[in-house]
Amino acid sequence: MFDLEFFRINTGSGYWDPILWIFAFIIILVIVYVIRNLGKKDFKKSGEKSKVFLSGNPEYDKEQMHIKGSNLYWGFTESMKWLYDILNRFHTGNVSDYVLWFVVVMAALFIVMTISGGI
Amino acid sequence: MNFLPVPPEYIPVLIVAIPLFGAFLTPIISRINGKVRNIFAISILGITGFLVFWLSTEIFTNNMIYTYVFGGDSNVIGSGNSAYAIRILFEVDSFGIFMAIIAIIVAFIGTLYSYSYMKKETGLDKYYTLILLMTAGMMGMLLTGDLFNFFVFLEITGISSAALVAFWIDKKYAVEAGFKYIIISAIGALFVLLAIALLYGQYNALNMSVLANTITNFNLIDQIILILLFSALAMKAGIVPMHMWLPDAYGRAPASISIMLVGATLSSLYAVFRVIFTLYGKVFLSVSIQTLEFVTTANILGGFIVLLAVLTMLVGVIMALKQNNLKRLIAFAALAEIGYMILGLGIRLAAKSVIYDTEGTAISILNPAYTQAALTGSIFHILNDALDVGLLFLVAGAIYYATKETSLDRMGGLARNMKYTTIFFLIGLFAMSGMPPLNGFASKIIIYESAYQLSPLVSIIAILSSIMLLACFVKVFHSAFLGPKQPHLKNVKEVPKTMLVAMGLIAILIIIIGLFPNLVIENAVKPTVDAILNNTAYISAIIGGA
Amino acid sequence: MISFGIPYLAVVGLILIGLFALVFKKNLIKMVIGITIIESGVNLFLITLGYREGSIAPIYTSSPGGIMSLPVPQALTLTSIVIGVAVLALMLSLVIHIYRHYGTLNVNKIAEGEK
Amino acid sequence: MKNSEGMSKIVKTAASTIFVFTLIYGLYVIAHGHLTPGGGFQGGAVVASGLVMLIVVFGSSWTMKKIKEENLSILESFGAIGFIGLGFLGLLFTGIFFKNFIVGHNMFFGMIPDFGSTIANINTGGVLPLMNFAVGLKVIAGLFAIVLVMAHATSSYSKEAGKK
Repeated sequence: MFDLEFFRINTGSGYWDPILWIFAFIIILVIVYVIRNLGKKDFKKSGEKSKVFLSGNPEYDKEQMHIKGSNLYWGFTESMKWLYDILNRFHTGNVSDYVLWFVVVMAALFIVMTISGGI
Repeated sequence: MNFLPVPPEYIPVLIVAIPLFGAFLTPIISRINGKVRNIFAISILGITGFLVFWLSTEIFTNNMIYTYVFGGDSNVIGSGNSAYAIRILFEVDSFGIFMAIIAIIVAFIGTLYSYSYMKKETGLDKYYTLILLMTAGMMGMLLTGDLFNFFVFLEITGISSAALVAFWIDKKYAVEAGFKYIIISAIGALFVLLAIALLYGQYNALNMSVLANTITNFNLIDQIILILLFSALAMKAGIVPMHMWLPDAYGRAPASISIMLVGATLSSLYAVFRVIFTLYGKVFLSVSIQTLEFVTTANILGGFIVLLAVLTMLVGVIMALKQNNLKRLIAFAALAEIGYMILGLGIRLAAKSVIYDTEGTAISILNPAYTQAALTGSIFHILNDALDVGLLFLVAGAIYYATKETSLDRMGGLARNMKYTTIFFLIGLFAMSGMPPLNGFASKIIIYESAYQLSPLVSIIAILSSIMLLACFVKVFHSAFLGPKQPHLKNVKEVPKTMLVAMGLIAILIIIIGLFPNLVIENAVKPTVDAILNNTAYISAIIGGA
Repeated sequence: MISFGIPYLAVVGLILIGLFALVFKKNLIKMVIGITIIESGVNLFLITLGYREGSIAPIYTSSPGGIMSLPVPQALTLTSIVIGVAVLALMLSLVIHIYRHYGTLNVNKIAEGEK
Repeated sequence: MKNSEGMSKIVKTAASTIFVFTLIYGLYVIAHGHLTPGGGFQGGAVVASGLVMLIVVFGSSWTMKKIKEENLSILESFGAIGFIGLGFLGLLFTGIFFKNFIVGHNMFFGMIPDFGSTIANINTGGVLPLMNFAVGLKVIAGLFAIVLVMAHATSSYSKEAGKK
């Protein structure tokens, strides 16, 4: 009755089966749980070893320790600054530019059509 | 199956007429009571949704095309070769009804969500009138078989959605976004009208089937019409580089309107598909032996569309990574998702394979099998994208409702107070960024596979932008939901029940489609793809014959 | 026969003028006027499509007889005009609100606010 | 109460007189929409332009006092409901949306005109005159409301700016 093929999507070179994936996921979860249980039982969470260490600096309040949205991926945006500079130049927020891009795409399509020259 | 007093032939017109009627009844009903008006709007959309689903089961199972002629018995005067098509008519095939399902789900959820979300606002009778008008406009765009009628509904959708974008009229960015949107939709609609006028002047018809039957040789006028239609509709669908209105409009509108704007954008995308595959079907779908080894116009146009798709995906995710405004971030991510849809379209057009015989001369030309898969993935992704983006917008709206914050910098630790919203956000996150086992993965893997067949580079870019989408939303998840409670957000409460129900409904749909993708593909997406590619059926449903 | 071409040239001219106003004019009201000019161009095109030289208006009431111009493009134009009124009203009311919020109609100054 | 707003007394008197004729002409265009050029939108626009003349002459806040904007929007939706309702009645009687179900009944706009060039007979057209009335009502209320609200908004803004 239970037809596994029914849930599958054939993608050409393989298939995708969410039910099978969930089985695999559960099995892996069980394995992870077993491995985790192999750890030392007598580890204590209190004490010096679980304290925050900020290169010797004093620890801030908990509220201030939260990394804000604009600070996340700071490194990425900083290193890709050239790209963002280019993209920001396009995103002017100016309606005239929006219409200009529309005209540009029309012109580009016209060129593409002219080159291809019809069927 | 006939348990309604209405036979299924009448449903196409009722799907448009009931929201329209409800829209004009709303100002009168809102005189009674605000609550009655809200329930009235929700129930009108519920009835419409029921009719859409019912019609869709009829269409998907029988794979047939319903036509409905306004104001008369038949749409043809005369007979035989002198037959002359007149009258406005609706022509509903699998593609139209598939998109109508998406649009009605989005509209219904948006209205249900606004019950609590917009409770404290004033001017709500106009809000609900415009919502119903916009739904009627989207439905009309998706179901009509007449080009001028399409233009009218395009304008109805554009006007009402621009007014809704600027609904928070006391916020200056909202007004600005509304102005940009109305300029863009006016320009788009006017150029669509110009193209329609050219078609009317050239072929003396406004009916899509008649036109599709007539456009066979791709002459200069046809090319200009295609350019006008494609660029205007692509602008309304938000394809790079004509996408700049999209983050403004999505980001500044109320969340319940953002989700409906997704529906409006996808309706324009539907029109792009419709123009290319139905109106120009005889040009792009037919494969002739004369063009064997040449690159056809379809291939070049397909290449251009693939280029646009790649740009759309990349610009969308790269800009999304940087945003700090939550709704603007989701809007850019939604832009990237649109790239996946037109990627499938581009692959369908760009690819072709030539079969050689033993002596090395080409004997036949055909579209390889993976192009069909690409289109399947693209159509499936339209459904998934509407649900995923919609859910994320609703979550952003819930955060705004609870905290009155839009910037990610001012959020933090919301998971401690808003449990259900966090769960819904996680579902949306995984679905949107194409993580198994949710629905986004199911459609994206089909697109990856077919893109790989065309060019591995395109596939790599698609996967890369999917990974970057995940990174975007991990950023949101970390900065908004995780971390310690922020001092100014100590008293945040979970949002009201109707909003949770609206989000929950989409989340359940996402999980169901994610777990049983084959169910949807076999029963809805495959008939849709067949309907798109089979334009002779679309033509013969109106003018008869083969 | 050359006289037939003039309306079409006017159509192209109107659309180009409208696009020019949209792209290069910085005043929001002028941009709205640009859209209206494009709309007039498209409407003129539709009307021209249905016109036949020396024809009468397509009304049967007390008609003098003779060839009639095609009524369908006129109906389309009328619909387009009606829609145009709605779009124009919405655009102008949004312009009023933009002026309230920003105190200017210059499109560059408005765009400075949001990045 | 003396109305200090608006234009001079001469203009006000003249406008009051002209308004009647504008109104009648607009209503004529609406009523004869199925016979002559014009119809609901055109006639409605004529009437609305007469009303807009009143706004110009008497000032927007005076007009705002006389006519509430909410009542106008109710009137507008009645026009739209009338239009769609006629479509639904066609669906109800003949099974076709927007079908001209009155024609052929010899009364109530139901007469069928002769073929070819005819003399104007107002008792023809079926649902078309009724639709023209509905559209006319909608256009009168809608255009008037739009101009009224916009005039009021701009005048109140310029007053605020003047105070500053």
